[in-house]
Amino acid sequence: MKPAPFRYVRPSSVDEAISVLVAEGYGAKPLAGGQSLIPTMNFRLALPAVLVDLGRLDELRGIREGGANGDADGLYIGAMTRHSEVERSAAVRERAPLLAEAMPWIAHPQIRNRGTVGGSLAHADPAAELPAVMLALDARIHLRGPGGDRAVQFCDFCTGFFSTALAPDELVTGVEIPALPNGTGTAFEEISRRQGDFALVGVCAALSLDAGGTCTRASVTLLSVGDGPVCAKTAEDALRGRALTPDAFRDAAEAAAARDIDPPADIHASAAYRRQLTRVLTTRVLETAARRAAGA
Amino acid sequence: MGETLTIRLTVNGNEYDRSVEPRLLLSDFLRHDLHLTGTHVGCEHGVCGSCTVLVNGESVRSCLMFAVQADGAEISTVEGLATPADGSGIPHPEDADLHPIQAAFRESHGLQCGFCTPGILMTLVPFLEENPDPDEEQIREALSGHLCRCTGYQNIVKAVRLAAGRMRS
Amino acid sequence: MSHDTTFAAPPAEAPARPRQVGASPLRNEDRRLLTGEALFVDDVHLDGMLHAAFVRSDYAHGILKSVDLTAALEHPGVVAAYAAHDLGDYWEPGPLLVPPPPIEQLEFHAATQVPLARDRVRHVGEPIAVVVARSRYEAEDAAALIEVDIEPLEAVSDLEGGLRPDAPRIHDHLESNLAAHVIQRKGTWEEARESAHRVIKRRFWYDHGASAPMENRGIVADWDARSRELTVWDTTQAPIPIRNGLAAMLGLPQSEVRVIAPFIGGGFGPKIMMFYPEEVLLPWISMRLGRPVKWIEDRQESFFATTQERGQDHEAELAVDEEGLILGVRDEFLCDTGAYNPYGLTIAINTQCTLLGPYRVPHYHSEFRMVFTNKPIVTPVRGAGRQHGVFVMERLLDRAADELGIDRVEIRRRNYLTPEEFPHDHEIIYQDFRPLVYDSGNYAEAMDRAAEMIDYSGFESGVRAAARAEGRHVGLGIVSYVEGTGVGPYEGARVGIEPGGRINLVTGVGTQGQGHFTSFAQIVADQLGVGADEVEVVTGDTARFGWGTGTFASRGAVVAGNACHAAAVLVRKKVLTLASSVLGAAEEDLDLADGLVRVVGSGESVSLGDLAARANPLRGAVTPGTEPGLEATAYFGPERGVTASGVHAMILEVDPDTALIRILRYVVVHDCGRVINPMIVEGQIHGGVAHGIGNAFYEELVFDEGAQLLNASFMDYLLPTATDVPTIETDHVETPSPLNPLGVKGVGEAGAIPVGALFAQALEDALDIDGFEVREIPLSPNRLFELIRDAREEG
Amino acid sequence: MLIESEFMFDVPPEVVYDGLLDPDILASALPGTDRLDLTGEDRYEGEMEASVGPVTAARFSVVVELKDKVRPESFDMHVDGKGKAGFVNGIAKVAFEAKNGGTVMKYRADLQVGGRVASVGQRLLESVGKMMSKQGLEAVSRSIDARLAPADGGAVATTGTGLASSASLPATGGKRKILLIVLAIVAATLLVLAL
Repeated sequence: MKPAPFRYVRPSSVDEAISVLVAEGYGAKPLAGGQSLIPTMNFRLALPAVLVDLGRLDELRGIREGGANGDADGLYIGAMTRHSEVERSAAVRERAPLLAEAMPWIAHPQIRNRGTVGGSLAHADPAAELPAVMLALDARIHLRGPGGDRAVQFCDFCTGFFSTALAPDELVTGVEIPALPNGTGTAFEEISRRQGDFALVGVCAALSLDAGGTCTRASVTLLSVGDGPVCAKTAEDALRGRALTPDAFRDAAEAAAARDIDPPADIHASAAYRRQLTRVLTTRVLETAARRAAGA
Repeated sequence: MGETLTIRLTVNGNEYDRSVEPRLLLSDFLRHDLHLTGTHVGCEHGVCGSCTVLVNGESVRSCLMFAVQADGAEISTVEGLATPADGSGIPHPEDADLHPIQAAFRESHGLQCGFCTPGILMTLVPFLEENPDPDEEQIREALSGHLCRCTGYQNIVKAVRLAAGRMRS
Repeated sequence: MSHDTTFAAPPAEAPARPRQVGASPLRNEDRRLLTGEALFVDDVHLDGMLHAAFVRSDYAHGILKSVDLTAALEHPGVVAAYAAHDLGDYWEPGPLLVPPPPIEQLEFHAATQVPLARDRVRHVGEPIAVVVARSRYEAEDAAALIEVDIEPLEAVSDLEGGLRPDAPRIHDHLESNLAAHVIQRKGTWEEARESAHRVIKRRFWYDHGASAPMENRGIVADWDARSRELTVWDTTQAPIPIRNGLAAMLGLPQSEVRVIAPFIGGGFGPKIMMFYPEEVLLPWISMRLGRPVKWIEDRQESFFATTQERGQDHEAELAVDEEGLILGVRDEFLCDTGAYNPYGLTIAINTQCTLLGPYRVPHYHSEFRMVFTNKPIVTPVRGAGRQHGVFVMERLLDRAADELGIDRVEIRRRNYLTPEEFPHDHEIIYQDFRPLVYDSGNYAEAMDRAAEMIDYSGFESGVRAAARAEGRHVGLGIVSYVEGTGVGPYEGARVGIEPGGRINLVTGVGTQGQGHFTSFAQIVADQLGVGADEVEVVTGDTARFGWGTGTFASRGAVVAGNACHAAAVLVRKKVLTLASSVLGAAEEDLDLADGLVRVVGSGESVSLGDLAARANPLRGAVTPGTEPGLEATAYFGPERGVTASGVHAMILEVDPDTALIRILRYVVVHDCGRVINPMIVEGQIHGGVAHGIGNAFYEELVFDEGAQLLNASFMDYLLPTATDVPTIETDHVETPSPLNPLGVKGVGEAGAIPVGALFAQALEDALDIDGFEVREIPLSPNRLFELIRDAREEG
Repeated sequence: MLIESEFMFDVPPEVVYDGLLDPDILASALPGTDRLDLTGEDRYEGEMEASVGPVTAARFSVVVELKDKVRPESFDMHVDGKGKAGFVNGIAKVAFEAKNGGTVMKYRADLQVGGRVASVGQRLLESVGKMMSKQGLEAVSRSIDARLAPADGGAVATTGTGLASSASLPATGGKRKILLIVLAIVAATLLVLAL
């Protein structure tokens, strides 16, 4: 279990990194935190010819209050920000509590000390927490390539199984999380075999209530039940415009489990078991989010 | 051997300049290039935690890092935990030279075969700095990134409590 | 130099006041382990050392048509590469380690593993070629260049299917895939069935798993032609048999082979297996190349290259009377032995014997068939088939209790053998070839204590009622087991006192983390009146001690421990004899304490160091008929194994909606005879229980129908972590074994044995769904979800 | 590993069946195919490379043979793919039934996946199968759309929805397109190797 040989390049700026990607073409792979890539290389299931180490791109690191487009209450997280930095950030706790709640579920502290936000989003593992969270929060992901910068809504970024809208010569530079409307409550929970394992199922919810207690905005996303993060649209429909009663949660959870997903089976969970966990977990997460919304 | 690169880094306070292949894992670099074999390798896919070391004060899996990535870093391994020996080679009868976590592991029988132990110790050093008074749940969560096949973890938890108490006072 | 060797019982027990045995001194080995100084095999670094990597079969079964090493040999850094045909006469199947015991009419067919596959591959991961290069990285690069052509054959993956007449045959020299067929009987089962009030019949599946020590296997071999010494560092639990075997294979005298098992990072059974192909090849390669060679198994390889333990399919019947007394048991089972069976019948016989448990079973019919499959080799893993038997018996008793309306603790109590019934002969043969005779025990007391600790009588109105009020489902489990431990043939030890007063203890048994450096030291310390930390223990180096077998079958403390004791008693005798003449006092008036021999009642004393110096004089003469030095070697060989036992109890919470579980309490009452070091014994139990929890709910080797293993990594083969294993509350019952002077019994495997049966009972108790029965282990949340769903749909 | 699927065609079985004997456009439908040659009667050999997520090592050679052909009812497709990261082999049984003037094609592949991809990648195997199947069908749909558009002068609705689903194709699809569909499914099963 030793990686195959590769060439190693350590650019000192994003533009330099991109020019390396352009020059090397297919076979060059950006190395962010490496916590998914390096084990795959150790198994010799990934054989990149060139690794472009983004570790010294300090310009991609850090958490900034305020979004890119003057959204003063938003949040911007640089791609090379480590999970542990996000986990400890007071700004994240205050402005994106859903993200803060999800962070401890990502693997173990030793992995979070190396893994990066941009790396996880670009990797797009369907069992990963961050893509589902970003989808629930309607985040915008910022990319840079030889043609310059562009931003993509997160729902358009994930295109399928380990697939994204990121071009081979582009890098994720950061992700922008808009402020949530007042009266919004969020919640995250997942079930895994052991602490830190890949989720069997995970659920993110963001519910907004009006003064009368009617749900005005519902965002329910799921992980580990499809090709990528799944937006539970019929579940959301079952919530919007309704008072958030136990019946509403049950209907939404049932919709999520029965209609929004086509879960894969593996040795740890059959499709039927994933549906059942989705049902139970969605109910729980919605209850928590609604309670928080009511208190918000 | 393919292309090599020169790296400079500090391990347990000592500076090293070495020429390495880019693909050399940090775990192998420490063990086989620097002969610091106290860091153990159990799975090479980031699950077992045996190879945990500190990179700039943070616990990381050294099997999930290339040595070239550690260029310029300060690394701590289990060999650096105890107070440097006085050269006599005679172990202190009361284990006074051991780090309080090491001593607590011995007193609590927190190790059996001892293979996973160095990695666990390296996780606990920053953990107890950040959480000087952890409860059992926090301790078990902190340990959950390590596999131990011998102890059933019970005496490791006991050792962490003992060490935490001593380090607080 | 060795003197005073004896195989007989040691001289009359010295009047040592137990000070160290029974206490828990801190472990002598810990400092080295905690500071990173301890030497493990992968820590060995030698100048000019080369590194080996293996090419292994991707196919479970196939014809090996060709192996082309050309590209690998041309790869930079590669020094050599070998396939089977390169080995010439050295290529030979491994030895049958455990031939079948003397059981009448048994059928046994041996097929042992080969160093490199020659014309057939029989399991995924079977080695086909080996590359030797300057680094492991380069060796793996080159291994990827070796072209292997395999024509796939249909694979045998299930036990029943493997025995069908049209099943693909794995070994051409055998007529079928039947490895063994064994029947053991006691009394007449048919009689029991005829007279029974009820006969309960069930089919059970019990699968075991990987040993998964944190340290993978590894070997460093170094042939020095000038000193004519082959040194082999090996992660083995049995260095001496490895030395003997290697010497024979390589045509060297045993004196030119030194095998060192340094610190071993856990073994749990498979590191006793021999000879692994890598063990055979590395020394041979070192001799051919004249350079040291290292191979360290990686984690992925370990799932194929290291032996494992797997499943048994039981069809069992229990005949009981109206009172729940056992009249007889019939059990018929299939046992997977993998592609080869170097370990013979060991696992299945353990199952057969352990099934009887702590119970009086007048009639027993047990029949098994071992089946070759295209899966990795099966050899014992912690428990070694015992858990399979315990599962069957405990499950049947649970059903009997249900059907007869008898409390589950009560039905066990009614059937326990009582202390007056020992020795109790079960009239069948055990794995050590000796009759299965229990030496001692007090099962009812262990049950009483466990029931009290878990508050069995108060559970319903207490914990359960409280949980129910909150809509939670909790259940209690409580089960018994008996475990044969400490089997022969023998171990030896040498104890010596140096002129400086240092005390040395050398044994050959090896260690895998069980604290031998401390518990053996305690045994010697008591005889010589010193502290355990003053006894330096060396183990696992054939240059230091050349006789012994190894650490397996929970035998270290029993067999090697008693050898240490015997040697220490002899040295004590020498000390007293010499001190008597030095101090001019009768031996009876002497006392050993604090490294001194004192004359009781007077202030006169002499130190052990002084005595050692006097015993090895530079001038004058050693009295004829005496020997120099204060040193003795002794051996201990038990007449037969000793019987440890215990009761485990747990309270478990289940969420029927998610099928997730939480262990709320776990209690173990254990009897391992006299306890040498309670701290170490408890640690062994904790680890065993964790291993058992893994077996019951987390760990499963998942093979598909083509015998491909689907979870050969720690991502998917789930060892329990700190958040999965509860705090374990322990207590001891001590019934010293009459079969050895220390009165000890083994403990290494105990914790792991009854956990599956316990889970099953606790789950049923917690869920209380009609028709919900657990007849299989391992479970998982997914499997539990299915069982709950099926029971509800049927109900 | 079992992969089962069912497809509806609007052309009769004979047309569907005959379409499968045309080898020349297969490669373009298979992602990552370097070459695919007809090397004997009903025998194709090729080299493929696939990547999924971080996995880039799934380069393999593949042999596909058609056997037991019963025109226009059924044939078996023997698949043998080998690579450094593992192998896949097995038999795909393909059967055609006339229904309402069209054809129901049933496809059942019993495949053995082995080696590293099986032992390390189990979590992703089924998803990969689904994804590749879906991608293959989408590629086929696009190809058919492109071919039929000029002739029919209008858009053609085709769907590709993955495993255990059906794809309905227009009557004038022609045999080449049908070949594409079937071989895309084979590709899907082979690309399971990609983990």
